[in-house]
Amino acid sequence: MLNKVAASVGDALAGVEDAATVMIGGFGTAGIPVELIEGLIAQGARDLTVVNNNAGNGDTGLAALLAAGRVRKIVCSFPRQADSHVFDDLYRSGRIELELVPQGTLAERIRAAGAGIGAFYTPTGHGTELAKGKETRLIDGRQYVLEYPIHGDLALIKAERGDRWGNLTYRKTARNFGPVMAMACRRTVASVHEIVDLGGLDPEAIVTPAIFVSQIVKVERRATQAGGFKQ
Amino acid sequence: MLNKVAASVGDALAGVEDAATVMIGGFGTAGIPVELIEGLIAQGARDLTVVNNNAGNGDTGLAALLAAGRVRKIVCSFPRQADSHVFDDLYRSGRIELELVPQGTLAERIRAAGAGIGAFYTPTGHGTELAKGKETRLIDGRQYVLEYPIHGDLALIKAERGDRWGNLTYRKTARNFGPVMAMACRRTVASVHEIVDLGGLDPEAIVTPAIFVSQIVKVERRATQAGGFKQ
Amino acid sequence: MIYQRRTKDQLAARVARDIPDGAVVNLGIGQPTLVANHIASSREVLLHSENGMLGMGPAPHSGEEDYDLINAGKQPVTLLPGGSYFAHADSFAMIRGRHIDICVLGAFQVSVTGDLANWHAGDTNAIPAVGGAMDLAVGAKQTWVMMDLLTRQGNSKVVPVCTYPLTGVSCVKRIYSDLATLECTPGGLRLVDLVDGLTHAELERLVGLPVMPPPRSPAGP
Amino acid sequence: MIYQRRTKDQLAARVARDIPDGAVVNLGIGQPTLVANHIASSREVLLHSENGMLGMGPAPHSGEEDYDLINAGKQPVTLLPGGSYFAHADSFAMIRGRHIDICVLGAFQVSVTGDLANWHAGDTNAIPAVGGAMDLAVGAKQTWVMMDLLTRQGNSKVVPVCTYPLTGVSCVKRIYSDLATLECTPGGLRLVDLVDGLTHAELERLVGLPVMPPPRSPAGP
Repeated sequence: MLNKVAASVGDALAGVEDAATVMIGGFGTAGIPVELIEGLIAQGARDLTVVNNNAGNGDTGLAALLAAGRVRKIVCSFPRQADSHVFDDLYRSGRIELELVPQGTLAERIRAAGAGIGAFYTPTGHGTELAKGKETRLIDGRQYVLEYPIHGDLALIKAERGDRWGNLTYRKTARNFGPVMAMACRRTVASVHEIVDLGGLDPEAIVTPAIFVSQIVKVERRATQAGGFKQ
Repeated sequence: MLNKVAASVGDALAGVEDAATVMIGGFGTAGIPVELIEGLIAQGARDLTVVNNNAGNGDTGLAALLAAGRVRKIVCSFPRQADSHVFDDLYRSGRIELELVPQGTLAERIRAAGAGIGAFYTPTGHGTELAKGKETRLIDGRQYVLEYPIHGDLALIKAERGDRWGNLTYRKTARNFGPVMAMACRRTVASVHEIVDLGGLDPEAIVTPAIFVSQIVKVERRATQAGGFKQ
Repeated sequence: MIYQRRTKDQLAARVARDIPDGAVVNLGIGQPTLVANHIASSREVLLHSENGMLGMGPAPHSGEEDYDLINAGKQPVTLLPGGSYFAHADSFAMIRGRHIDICVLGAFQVSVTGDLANWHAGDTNAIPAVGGAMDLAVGAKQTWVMMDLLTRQGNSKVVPVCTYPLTGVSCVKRIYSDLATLECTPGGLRLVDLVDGLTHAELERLVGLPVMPPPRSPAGP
Repeated sequence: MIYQRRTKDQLAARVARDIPDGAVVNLGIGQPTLVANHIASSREVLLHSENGMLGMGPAPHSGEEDYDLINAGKQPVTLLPGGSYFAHADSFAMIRGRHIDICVLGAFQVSVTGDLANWHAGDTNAIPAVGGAMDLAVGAKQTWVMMDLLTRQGNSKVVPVCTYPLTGVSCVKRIYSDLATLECTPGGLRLVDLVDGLTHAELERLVGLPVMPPPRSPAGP
């Protein structure tokens, strides 16, 4: 029987290796898999490359992972936030590497990894510092930049409901990077607030089909907290 | 007020120009927008390029459009079917041009057009006749073929429910090419079996958001008919 | 002559006036989000937020905030009936694929030919952050900028060539500012309107650049 | 010596035996779809159909066919509880992105190094049709072929080099045939099993190619 339900966060995260590339869902306050990040801190893997839209808020979640000194490099679109002081300190003191990627290119590079695309041409960033050194190409009168996929070893995502096959639904804008990150990693662990029987999710409304999910683990619902604004 | 509901198929299809590229949804029997194809025949545009997975079954729908002599070229993955005699005759007598595209490459080229991707590298077809003359590239030890987007002037798709903004849901495997074709065309017309009030579709379960749809038109539900098998 | 700068709300109202009924609009983050408050109730405009939402509604009532439902600026918002949620890759497919009619962004500098600089003020000590600005700038059918025309030091933010790092090349179509509305064209700046009391000559002096007069019948957006 | 060819159902059962519990499998169209009927009830295998479905179930009862719910071969099917529907681009993202554990395809020819020819018999008069075969052949983690070992004329369909147009290069891992199961390796063919009564030497004579003996402990899929 196919059962992807892990008994605990600890079980779900066993065996994460040092130097892994870990994708972590979330945009701002929404969709951050806080319990899974805490589990990763407890698990102990280090020298990680983290892919996330941001670079941590306050002192919990990703910020706590950074503060614990586990992250060698972060790939993100918007590290600077009102309360991103943990990242800011590490960055200014040269203790973390930053790869800054435009947000849409970040999402598309992750999708490309999941969809088996070897590389793609995007108009985003052409003529800017973020395209420096990258191949460009004129297609149909428009300039494009060549971008490569971002593959991950582990995705940590926050979903809403799941079943034992690993099908997932999300809640509102907490969906954000979850579906593409789930596609792009060798192993995907999702937290859910409810585990339903097989058939309990509408087959027309499943957002992440079982094929992209390795394990799901139930965590208690806590109201998503307010966080730093961009500006 | 934003109201994309057309009063009739004829209204929805007014102004289609000769030599347009028309994408038509459907895979096998499922998702063929029969009423819209009939409307296109009545509308009269000719010299069309049609993008569809197949090349028509029996004597109705796409086959009737072909039989009416309106199609200059067809872009598809699987023209040959048990009852594709209309296409077969046109093809053998040199009266229609065929661009054969592997099915996944077809879907991805259509998505690329909708997603603003200038070109992409796919492993599909490398080393085969269908990649002849195409650029190739070795990426991370694997061979890829460079493929370009397919843009359309008009998409005709069959959906299930819609609202006046143009949001759509589909039914079972009739979803197939609808969502990507809706993204890839300057104008997208969808047939639906039910028009619901705004808010009547679950925002978590809308498959094609309003942004991709130009007009919707209600057609009576007729049970989808059996059709030719591939083998 | 005496002229009065548009307030932030007046500027937002000026932008809103040019957004047609039925348009799909992305208001970025910060100041442009004010535009939403000024769209006439007779017009139905679909607001897109790049974090995965179309049909974004106003801020929730106090106490009803849901931090799973936020805009790109990470502020709590609501969803209108007819709205939908989608994933990030789909959201940026909408942007990059030219499905957004208008996006409104802030700017540090805009060049006369529409180059945009809005993500990095060139301070090498600053932590860089780009977000979705580069995608929006080149992806929207029309990119509008909303900003003060002059810096606090009185320098023009409309420049012959941007000196700050670029967000996008030749992507800005219109500049809505506290003093004037301008169009960026391949031939240079063209005037759309001025605040009362400001002359064309004075505007040219402030920006230090030639500004073509508006075409005879003023163009809609 | 006398040997008996596997029937189509015996062959399907032989393939099914090697599909592990929990695998995601695409059975293409035609003969391989028979494999579904032979998967042990103790194993839960997720069937993927490239037209947008995961968790495909058996054929419906007569009279309950729904032609909006069909497999890649366009035959009416059902969906199991836990199944899901998705669009074509997403379905082929699963395939191309190496999320399908095993796909089983028919073949006209397979080369010793795993080149596959299954979409075009080389007849210049034929109307070409490729469907999803090229995507599946290179996209699945393992591509298995299910076919008769010999043509009706008695020629081996396993060949040193394919003479028919290729579907994919070096993509076939295993060949399940009516007479033997073979593995394609960079070093050439390796035997997995033979039908009763067929000797290794006779198999080599039939295919006209050297076949390496199986490794000591037979490898799982």
